Order: sequence, then structure tokens, then C-alpha cells
Amino acid sequence: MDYVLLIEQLLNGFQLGIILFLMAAGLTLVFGIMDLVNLAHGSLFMIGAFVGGTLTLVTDSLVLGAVLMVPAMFAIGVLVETIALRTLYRRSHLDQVLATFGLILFFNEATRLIWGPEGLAVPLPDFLEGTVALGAGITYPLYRVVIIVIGLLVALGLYLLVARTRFGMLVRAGASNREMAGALGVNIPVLFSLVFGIGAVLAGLAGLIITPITQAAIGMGEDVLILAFVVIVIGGIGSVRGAFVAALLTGIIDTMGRSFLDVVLLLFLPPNAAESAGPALSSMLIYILMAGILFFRPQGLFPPRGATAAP
Amino acid sequence: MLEVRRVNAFYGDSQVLFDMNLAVSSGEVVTLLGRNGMGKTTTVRTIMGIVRTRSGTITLNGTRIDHLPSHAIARAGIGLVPEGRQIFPNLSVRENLIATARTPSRGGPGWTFERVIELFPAVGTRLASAGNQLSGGEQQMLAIGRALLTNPLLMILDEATEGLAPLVRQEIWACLGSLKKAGQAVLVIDKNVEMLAGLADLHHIVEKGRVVWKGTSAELRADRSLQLRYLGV
Amino acid sequence: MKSQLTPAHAVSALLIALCAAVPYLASALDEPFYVIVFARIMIWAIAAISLNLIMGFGGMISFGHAVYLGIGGYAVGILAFHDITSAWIQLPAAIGLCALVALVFGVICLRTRGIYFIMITLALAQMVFFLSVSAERYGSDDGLNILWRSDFGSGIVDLEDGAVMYYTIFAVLMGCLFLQWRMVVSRFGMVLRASQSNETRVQAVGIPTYRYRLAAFVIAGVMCGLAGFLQANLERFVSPDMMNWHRSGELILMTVLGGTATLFGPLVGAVVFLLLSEMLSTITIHWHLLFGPFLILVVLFARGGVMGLLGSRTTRD
Amino acid sequence: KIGFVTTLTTPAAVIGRDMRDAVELALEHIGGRMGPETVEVIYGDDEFNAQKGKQATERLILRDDVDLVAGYIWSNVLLASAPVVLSAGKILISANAGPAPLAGRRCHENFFNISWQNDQTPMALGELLNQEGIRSLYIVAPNYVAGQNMVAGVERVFTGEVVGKDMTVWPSQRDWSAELSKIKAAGPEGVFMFYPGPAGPAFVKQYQQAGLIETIPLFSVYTFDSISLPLFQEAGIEAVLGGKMTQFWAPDMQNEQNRKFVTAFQTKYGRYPSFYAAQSYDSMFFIKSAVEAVGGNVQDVDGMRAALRKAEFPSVRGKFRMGSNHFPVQNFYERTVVVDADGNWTTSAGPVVLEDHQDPYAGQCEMGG
Amino acid sequence: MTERPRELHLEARGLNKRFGGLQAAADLSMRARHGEVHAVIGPNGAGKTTLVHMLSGFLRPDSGSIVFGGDDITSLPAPGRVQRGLARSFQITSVFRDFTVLENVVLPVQARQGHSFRFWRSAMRDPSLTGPARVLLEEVGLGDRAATLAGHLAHGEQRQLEIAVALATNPSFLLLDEPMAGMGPEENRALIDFLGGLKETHGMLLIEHDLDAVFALADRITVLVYGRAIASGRPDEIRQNSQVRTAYLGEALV
Ligand SMILES: Nc1ncnc2c1ncn2[C@@H]1O[C@H](COP(=O)(O)OP(=O)(O)OP(=O)(O)O)[C@@H](O)[C@H]1O
Ligand SMILES: Nc1ncnc2c1ncn2[C@@H]1O[C@H](COP(=O)(O)OP(=O)(O)OP(=O)(O)O)[C@@H](O)[C@H]1O
Ligand SMILES: [Mg+2]
Ligand SMILES: [Mg+2]
Repeated sequence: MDYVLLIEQLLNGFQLGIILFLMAAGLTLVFGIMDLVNLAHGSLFMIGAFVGGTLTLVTDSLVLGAVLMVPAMFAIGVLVETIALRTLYRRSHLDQVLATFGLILFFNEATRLIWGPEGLAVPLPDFLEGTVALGAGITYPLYRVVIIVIGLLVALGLYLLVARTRFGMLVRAGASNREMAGALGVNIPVLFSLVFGIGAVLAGLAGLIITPITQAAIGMGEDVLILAFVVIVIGGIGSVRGAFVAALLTGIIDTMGRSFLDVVLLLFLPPNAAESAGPALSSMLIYILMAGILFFRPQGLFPPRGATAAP
Repeated sequence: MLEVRRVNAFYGDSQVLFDMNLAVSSGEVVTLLGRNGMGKTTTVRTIMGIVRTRSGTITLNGTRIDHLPSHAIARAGIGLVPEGRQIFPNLSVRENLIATARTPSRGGPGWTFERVIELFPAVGTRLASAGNQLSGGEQQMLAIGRALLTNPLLMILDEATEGLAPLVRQEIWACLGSLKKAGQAVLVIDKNVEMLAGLADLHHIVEKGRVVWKGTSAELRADRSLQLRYLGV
Repeated sequence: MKSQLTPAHAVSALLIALCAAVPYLASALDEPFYVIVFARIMIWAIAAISLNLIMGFGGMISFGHAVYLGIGGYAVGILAFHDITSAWIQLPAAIGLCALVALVFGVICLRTRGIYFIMITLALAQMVFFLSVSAERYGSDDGLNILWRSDFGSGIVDLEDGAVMYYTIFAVLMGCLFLQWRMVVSRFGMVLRASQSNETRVQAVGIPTYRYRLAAFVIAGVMCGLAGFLQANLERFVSPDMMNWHRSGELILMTVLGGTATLFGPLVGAVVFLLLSEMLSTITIHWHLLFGPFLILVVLFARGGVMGLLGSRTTRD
Repeated sequence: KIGFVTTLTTPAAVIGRDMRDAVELALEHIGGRMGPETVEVIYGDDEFNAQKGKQATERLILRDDVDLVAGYIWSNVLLASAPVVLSAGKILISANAGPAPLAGRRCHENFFNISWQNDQTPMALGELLNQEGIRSLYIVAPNYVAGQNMVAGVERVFTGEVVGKDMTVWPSQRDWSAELSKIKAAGPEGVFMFYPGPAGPAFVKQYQQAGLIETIPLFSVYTFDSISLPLFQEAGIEAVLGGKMTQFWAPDMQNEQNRKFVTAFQTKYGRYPSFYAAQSYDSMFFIKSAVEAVGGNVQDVDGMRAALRKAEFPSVRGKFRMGSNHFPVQNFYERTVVVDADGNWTTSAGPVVLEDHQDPYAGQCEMGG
Repeated sequence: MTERPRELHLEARGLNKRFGGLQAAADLSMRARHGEVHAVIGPNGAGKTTLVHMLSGFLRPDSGSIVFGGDDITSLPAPGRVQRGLARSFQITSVFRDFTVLENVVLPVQARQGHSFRFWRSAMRDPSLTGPARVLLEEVGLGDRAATLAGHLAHGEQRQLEIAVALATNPSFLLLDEPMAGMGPEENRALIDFLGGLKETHGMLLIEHDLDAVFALADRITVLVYGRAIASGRPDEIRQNSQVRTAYLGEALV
């Protein structure tokens, strides 16, 4: 096999993984740690793309747009949390599903009203255009390299925040036993708003970052959301490290499936069958991956601490 | 310091506390005694703002706290060792201790991580384990340590010796004794009347959500019929 | 034990009466369209009931439940495609296939709990979904048109007759409601509900929970497959979309909207969900702007869905 | 009363909007009347979903009691909905979707298509590729029926070698990094891609970012239209200028009806009409011709059908006729992306690639009556 | 119900269990006889609950075997052990919080009647289930709480329910993990009497920190420290054992 292609595909998978990670990281904070099933996390991805995209177009700079998007998304996140979700923490997951589904409908329609059905295209600044040579005959789009770098930095920062700081401890404490954390002096409502805001920023960042590649479209977050759920489940819920590993794994496997599955299938199947089985199988691949991992490790790759205690 | 006056509290429609009265002065060790299901824990939960009063007032050092949210009450200076331990299962033992730690508001040395470990060496050996991997007794010690580290004005211990080995239980009584000596105010709920009588300044017997008797250790010891009637001892 | 008459009961009774009367009302008011609307609603209600059985009473939140709608439907579609229209072949095929698939999926899924369960059911359903998308022979994602409805022979149940079709669905719905009720209050239901709240404890009293949960999973799969069978017949059309994850999501939504772990919640949920979208969507194409907040308000102000709002607690005989 | 089913919600609503705008424009131009009757058009939203489309159709037939149904962007929606209309004995006119079954085995006397059969445009493109001398081709298309049809159409006519083919997940996949890397590695002389709606510009953008647009020419059907070109222009992807495709129509086709249509559309909506709009506009005049032929007696389905078969109405594409299977027999032109006088990007019709072309399924159609 | 051998001994043979670096059971052997109360005491974290988990089938020992009534049950899953008559209670209260008190007890009663694949008859209207359940609730002193939701009981009442649930499976051998914890003095005494009465017909493994209860009930005591049995014998032997006193009892209780 062509090693240039192989490496390029690995990079592609890596880059997809990074986007998934940004989504999954927010989810794992909000769902894994605060135990809130937020289907509207996908909407935040979309809103990030539209709001960030608009800011980019207004300021005529992607960098400025991204910088301005951070406080904007944070504010939106906190607002959504305060208005709609705050009282839902103590409710069942199913109630949360229903309410946040309502949010999805609302946000999608609101976005359509504000930006129109055609979505939003965000140009890439000239200095991010083009490809870079990575040596050994590999050239790779510069912007995708930038995505990978940003994602790695965010991953590191987030890991430190959650695992190493008191903030992270308090969030985890509040999530596992709200009442008790409150009785020990933790201001849970404020803390959770903060976390939700951070989750919103991460989702928004993912949305904006991908927009110069895919453009912003209404409902763009929903399929990504499912993938992000797959990721956090594979990684082990509540684990930022798990989300990172699983996101990369998912990204790479998905990409590898899309690139090489047809070739592999040709080894076993007649061309006709391979041609029709290929796309089906490659779309199933990550689900097969997830089912397989859960079958052997029902708690994901990095089970959250405390989940394995004796009954 | 803490004053609970004519507090009524409900779970849904069923009233659990009826004109509950209670006071703890600084430096005092005060108990709540009573049989199962009489409302001791509910009193504590009401003080902490987890259960809301329907009427009556609760003040801490003269300021009303009954309408504050839980976390504000805790920050006002109450440290809770809850019934049933309530360790954070997903935090390590070390994190359980330091996550909610606060420096003493009065200044002075107060409780530090090191001092708590010294008090409970068994906890000290498991610092990296997840909270819920500890044995029942270890969790109990952890819960006490966690409350101490908030350096409260008033400690509330709700059945803090449940499930502890006799040796450890003795240690906790000793610890309470030294807390008392250090001038720490304590509100304690426990089944062990014998020990409490040797330790506390003032006792309250709770029956069906009311304080039906209040008195000193000597008075409590003296009145066998009282003990039999309300405590089944 | 005690059965008080709550508004929830009244509303449920009224709904059932309404379902029974729709064909007459529709022809009286000259609104034939609503016959199909209600037939469709009832089919969704059957599927939602089946989901409620495992999700509401057993704590198994399946995010792939629509897969049985699809399997039940395709059993009809594919057999009809091969000119086998006899219901006596199609129906057993649908039921058998759903039971088999549910059994296999159950064995895999029941190793996991909580969100892991949710996601693994989704994953398995997605596999079947993509399988159907790639089945070029059977129309891929264009689906299959069904020219003739299932033929029960002998002319007693002639599904080609609209009214017969309607009342067949109605009868199945009533049957499923009844079955759900009996199952929930029976010993089996006790075990199922107990496992939801504390599975370790159930095992500690000597009950191997796994087989009960698995049995419930299979029963729910078959019941939902029945809904798929009916849907294929009603619509004369099957497509992979029947088992798209959106459909599974909608099933969950309907059940929760109506009230999980209540007997009539799924029916109420299906009616409210589908009728309201039907009505709102004729008012404005931006109806999601109203429907979304409506769902949120239901959650915020009505614990336990619409049934909760009407004063029904979870079912206990 | 005419029912018109299209997509009004979901991202695909951009197409639905163009179609509806065109229908409204047509109604304006005919003064809201067909023969003696006033026309009312009731829109149904298929929500980009076959089931929902079918339900919308039922609503139109059963509740709104329309006399005739038109519209339909998506093949699967049309296939699911067609039996509803046809079994009610009413006439159905597709303004876009042209799936093979309805052109062939399952053709119906009351079904008409006013756009094209799915295979035709890509066949024309295959021919164009041959004419351009492309000998090795890489194909990327979404894995759904229309996508498969497009690919099949190209492959049927293209005489060179297909060196690679990727069928991607529809409609969710929006990032083609893996496919682009494969294309780069395969090094074909040309790439054929098909992505309707907003996915198209995204693909081209990535194609450019991957540095491919200068080296490997990109061919497409349907992708460069007046819906996507403003997006290209906004994003500054100049590389699409000069891009070639095939189609039965272009905004600058010179006939009276088209000039009227395009100018009016531009004045009213401030943008170029897409081919979806053109077809929808045509469909109204098509219906009008039939209604007038039966003197407004729309119950006379036989009469209407006969008139529709004649297809005597002014079409924006100039001349065409109805084939035996009720699909158009028409010319397909080369179409190039150009800058118009005002600096807007649009497409311009070139030479005929396929003349009076009939789809390959017509032979399978045995229409009763 | 199957006929059980009259003499049901529970025996642990060389059990080992590690949690990461921590040895929670180290070559642990013991034998509890039918008709006796065998107490296990030891400092917190000694591995007592772990032992119960292993004996009841909730944890698999790393090595060693468990024999009950003459059969090796090491690989038998938890429900199977209960069906053979080996029931347990939980140190950390584990009842069905959203069931009523009565329902909590009906479930184990139905479990002992065999399989629950009965789909028709209403369980709560079946006197063969509710009858024994109510009797049992009276016995443990929760008779008037039958209709309350278990989650709404006070802590001590939940502890009583916990025992009732274990007893409702009609066990021949009981594994009791700190049954007295959280109960008031009076309830405590009642429970001691109650368990004392069961002694005739049941075997019992009792884990308890309440030494009054231990010395009142136990016929035999094993002392665990760091997963190891450091002493085993009659109560008076244990009381005198100096090793036990330094490790566990302390000076208060001599
Ligand atoms: N969440 C609740 N909902 C309804 N009733 C409750 C709830 N919690 C406790 N109760 C009831 O309130 C009463 C008092 O309970 P509380 O827990 O305060 O008792 P307690 O004195 O602490 O008893 P114990 O010594 O057993 O811990 C009991 O009758 C109990 O059943
Ligand atoms: N799942 C687990 N993972 C890791 N360590 C565990 C686990 N379960 C128990 N342990 C550890 O094993 C040791 C024995 O625990 P166990 O619960 O058996 O103690 P115990 O004797 O019952 O104590 P107590 O009297 O306090 O209840 C403890 O140190 C505990 O922290
Ligand atoms: Mg209490
Ligand atoms: Mg223990």
C-alpha cells in the first residue's frame, strides 16, 4: 500500500478525531460529570458555527471571530442553562432528553429564521489556505494541521482543568452528590452554569473550526452529536482522557474504513458485492467498533473512577 | 450561636418537625437523642437548608440562615458529617478531603490536611483510592475529616460512629472530646447515650418531631425512666 | 390496590373512545384524512407501549427500538416483493424475525447499563439500518412499495378495506394495552420493575434478573414488530427510514411526553405528539419554534409527562 | 386547486424555497387563473423524508381535496407518495425527481415528469467527458438512490477507465478528507462528483484546499447552480469559474419564455433562478395548458391527460416533447460557470451534448390506456 | 422447594481477593455451622464485607473455594446461592426505594416460590405472596409501615426492612452485614432477640461492630485483620486474646 496515502489518511483520521474530541469533551463534562443528557449540545455546535461565522464575516477575520465567539458562546451556554436546564439536573435522563430535544427544535428553527435555510459559508483567510509539505512527499492542507494543533492544546488544558484543579474536583463532587456538595459549601448552581458555559464554548469552537471546511448548515450538529456520544461511551463516561483516546480512535477507524475498506473487501468478495457492501460496512464501522468495545468492556475503555466498586 | 426556633418542616404533605426548638452556644457540645424516625436527621437537614422550613427561624450568630441556600449556610460556618457518610464516590480520598476544604474564618491554625491524616491514619493509607472503594468505617472517618477541613464554627455529626470498629469509635469520641476542649461547638446525634452523657453539655430528646426533654448530662443520667421511655435504653 | 379515578383515567378513556369513533366522526364531518392520521397514531402508540414496557418499567432505555418497526415492516415488504402476500406467512415471519433479532441484540445489550445500554442499542439498530440502506434489491433508501396488503384469506379480515384495516389496528392496540397492564402487575412485572430500581438487590433475593430482562426485551421487540407489520400495511410502503435513529428517538419522546411507566402514557404521548405536530405544521412551517418550547414546558411543569400533569402516579395495581 | 409538495424545512429547504418562489411567480404571470378557473396552490412540506412526504401528499388529497399534485424534489419521496395520488385517480406531475422505476416498469398513465429522468443528465456528462478526452475518472457521490443513478448514468456512457469510486454517507457526510486523499493518490485525469444542495460547495472548497483544483479538473451535474454559486462566490472559490457540467437548461437560454422568467425572477427575488425553479415554473404552464384544454373541467382526467401528452405550452427550455413514458425528450447542453455582467456568478449554456434524448427506461414502460 | 440437607455448613477454603495492591482476603478459611451464630469482627477495612460479597456470589474470589451444604458453590452466581438457602443483607442499605415496604418483601417471597415467569395474575393481589410478607413485616416491627414507600422510611426503619427482605427468601443460612448499624437501642435489642430465636433453625454469619450484640449472640467468633483471620474461637477466648484486643477491641471492653 502507498505509505503516503496511509499517512495522509492517518492525519485525516486524526483531524476528524480532534473535532469529535472537542464535541465529546463538552459532552463528557455536561453529561459524564454533571449527569445531564444534553441533546442540544449539537445545537451549540451549530450555533457556534453560525455565531462564530457571522462574527468572522463582520470582523473579516477568522481569528478575531473565534476569539469573540468564546465569550458569546459562554454567555449563550450560561443563558440556556439558567433558563431551561437548571431545574433538570435532578430529573430523570428521559425528562432531560425530552426537554433538550425541544431545545433542538427551537434552535434549528430560530437559526433558520435568523440566517435563512441556506446556511453560512465562512471563507478561510489567505494565510491558512493551501497545503504544507510535511516531508517524505506528504503534503497536507495547512488548515487541517492548524485544527489538529488547536485540538491538542484544548485537550491538554481541559485535562489539567478537570483532573488537576480544585474546580474539577468540585464539579465532580457536585455531580455525584449535589446535596452533599451544597452542604459542604459548594455553590452548585454557579458551578454548573460555569461548566455548561465551558461545554458550550467547546462545542461552539468545534462548530466554528469546521465551518471553513464544511460550511454552517442547520442541523449540522445532530450527526456529530451521535458520534460524540459514541466517543464518550467508548472512552468511558466522564473521562476527558477517555474521550480524547476514543475520539482519535473513532476518527481514525472511520477514516480508514472509508479509505481502505473497499480494497480490503475486494480480497474476499467479488467486485460487485464489494462495491455495494463497502459503503454500508464503512458507515457501520464505528458502530461495530462501539458495540465490540462495549461487549468486552461494558464501561468503556477508561471507566470512570468509582464505577467498579463492589455492590 | 445556633438557634432553631419553632421550626415546622414537611416532606411533601407530611409534617415531620413540629415547633422544633434547639440552641447551641459556642464551645458547647449538644446532642439530639431519640428513637428511629423521630426527626433528628430532618432537623439537621433543615438547619442545612436541604429541607426548607415552613415556619420558624434558624439563626447562626444572630443572622438568619433559614432562607439561605445550603452552600451559603455551610460557608457561614456549619460543617456536616451526614447520616450514611455520603462520600463522593468519583473523587479520590485525597480529593474528597481537599475539594471542599476552607481555611478557618477566625484565623488561627485550624484543621489542615496533615492533621486530619494524623487523626485517621487508616484514611491516610488510601489517599489515591476512589471514595467508594473504602470500607464502611473508612468512609465514615473520611466524612468526618472532610467536615473538619471546612473548619466550621459548628460541627454537626449525624450518627458519625455508625459502623465503626470499637477502637475507632473510641478515637472519635476522643476526638470529639478534644474538639470540645479546643472550643469547637458540636451538635451530635448518636445512639450511644452512655458515651454522649460523658461528653456533652446539653441533651435534647426528640420525639415525633418535637423536643420533649432538655437537660444536662447529670439530669439525663439521673432519670432512668426518661431513658427507658424515649430512648429504649 | 386502591384505584382512584384521576383525570388521567378519564382522559385515557376518552382517548380510547375517540380512537374507536374516529371513522364515524371522520365520515360525519367529511374529513377522511383523519382516519389515516389516527390509524398512524395508534400504530405509533403500539410501538411506544412496547418501548414503555422495557424503558418505563424495566429501565432499559432502547435508542434503537424503531429497528423492530423496520424489521416487522420489511418482513411484509420483502415477502410482498416476492409475491408472497399471505398474512399467515408474513405475520409469523415478522414476529419470528423480531423475536430472533431482539434475542440476539438483548444478549449483547444487557451486559451494559445506563447510557452504555442506550448507545449499544443505537449501534445495533444503526447496523440494521445501514444494511437496509445498502439492500439495492429492495430499493435501498428509496424503500419498497407494497402493492397488496397482507392477505388473511377467507375474507374475514380484509385489510384492503380501510375500515377493517383501521379496526384491526385498534384491536391490536387494545390488546397491547391490556397485555402491558397484566404484565406490569404480575410477578414478572414485579421483577422487571424491581430490577430497574436495584438490580443487585433482586439478585440478592435469589432472582436471576438477566433472563427476565431478556424476556421483556424480546416481548417488546415482538410487540414493536407487530406495529411495523401494521405500519407497512397501512402505508403500503417500507423504507429504511422506518428504523432511522430519529424514529427511535421519537418513540422515546412520545413515551416520555405521555408519561413513562404509566399504562396509558404511551398512547397519550403518541396522540399529543403526532396530533400537535399535525396541527401546528398546518399553521406555520416554523412550527418547531412553538413545538420545541412546548416540550420543554411539559418537562418543567409536568413531572411524569402529560399523565403526570393529569395526576397519575406510576402504575401500581 | 393544485397541491405542490416540496421541502420547506431542513437544510434542503433552500431548494424548496426556489421551487415555491418559481410557482408563485408563475401564478403571477398567469394572473392566478387557468382557463376559467382561479388557481389555488397548496404547499406540502416533505421534511426531506419519504414518510413525511407521503403524509403531506395524503393531506393534500384527502383533506385539501386538491385536483392535481405536483412538485417532489426527492426520488424516494416521490416513489412513496405516487401511489397515494395515482390510486385516487388524480394526475401527478414531478417537477424534479425522475426515478427509474416510474420511467420504466412502474410508469403510469397519470404520472408525468416535467424535468428529466435521473440518468439523462449524467449520461450527457459521460458524453461530455468522452468529448473532452478524459480517459481516467474518479467518482465521488452520496450513497443514496439518486447518487447511485448519477454514477450509473455516467458509467453507462463514459468510455474511459473508472479508477476509483467512493459512495459516501448521505446526507450527513460533509468532510471528504479521506476521499480527497484517495483521489490525490489515484491521480485521475478527471473527477466526477455529484452533491446536490449546500454539500456541493463544501466539496469543491475542500477540493481546492487539498490543492487539487489546479491539477485535476472537476466535473459535476447539478452541483453548480444558482443556489450554490453565490456561496462559491462568497467563499471566493474562483476555481469553479469555467467549471463544466451538463443540463437541459441554463438561465441564459435564449427564448422568450425563459427571458421573461429569468428577468422577472431576478427582479422579484434578487437572485438567479435555479433549474429547480425553472422546472417548477414550467410545471405551472404545463398544468395550465391541460386545464385550458378541458375548459376548466378538471374532473375530466382523460382530457387533461391527453393535453398533457401533447405538452403544448411555452417552456423555458424552448422546445421539447413528452416521451412515451411521460418523461421529456429533450436536449442536454454543456453548461459553464461564468461571471455575468453584474459580476454575479452564473452558468451559461453551451453546445448541445445530447440531442432529443430519451431516457433508457422508456422501453420498459407498458402504459395501460 | 427442594429438600435441603439438615446440616448446612458454610465453609470458606483458602479465599484470596486482591483489589489492586490491596489484599482484602488472604488465605481466608472458616467454617460456619448450621444452628450457630458465627460472628466475624475486625477493624474497618479488614475485609469483612468483601468476605460476604464472596460468600454470596457478588465477588469472585481470586482463588480458593466456597462450600455450602456439601456442594462447591464457588462458581454459582448470586441468585442460585439464594435459591439454595443462602441469603444476605447489605451493610449499606439496599432496598427498592420506589417500592412500598410491602412490595419490598413480596418480591423475595415470590422468589422463593420459584420462577417469576407469570404474566397474568396480579402479584400484589396474591395472598400467597402478601400473606407471608405481612407476617414477616409484623415480626420485624414494620407492620404499620407496609404502604409507605421504602425511600421515605427513616434510616433505622430502612435497616429493619433490609433484614426483612433477606429473611423473606426463607433462607437456611443468613449472611448479615452489620444488621444493627443505625438502629436505636430498643430496636437493637429486639433484633438481638429476634435473631437469637432464628438460631435454632438457621445458620448465621454475623458481621457487627456492636460488641454487645456480638457477645450476646455469637457461638463462635473469627477476627479478621487485613484480610487474614488472626483468631477464631469461642467468645470468651476471643475476649481474652491480647492480639485481638490491641487490634480491635481496645481497652474499653474488657
Ligand atoms: N424523603 C422523605 N420523604 C418522606 N418522609 C421522610 C423522608 N425522609 C424521612 N422521612 C420521614 O420523616 C420521619 C423522620 O425521619 P428522620 O430521618 O428525621 O428520623 P431520624 O430521627 O433521623 O431517624 P434515624 O434514627 O432512624 O435516623 C420518619 O418518619 C421518616 O419516615
Ligand atoms: N471494589 C473495591 N476496589 C478496591 N478496593 C476495595 C474494593 N472494595 C473494598 N475495597 C477495600 O478492601 C478493604 C476491605 O473492605 P471491606 O469493605 O471488606 O471492609 P470491612 O471489613 O467490611 O470494613 P467495615 O467494617 O468498615 O465495613 C478496604 O480497605 C476497602 O477499601
Ligand atoms: Mg437519622
Ligand atoms: Mg463492611
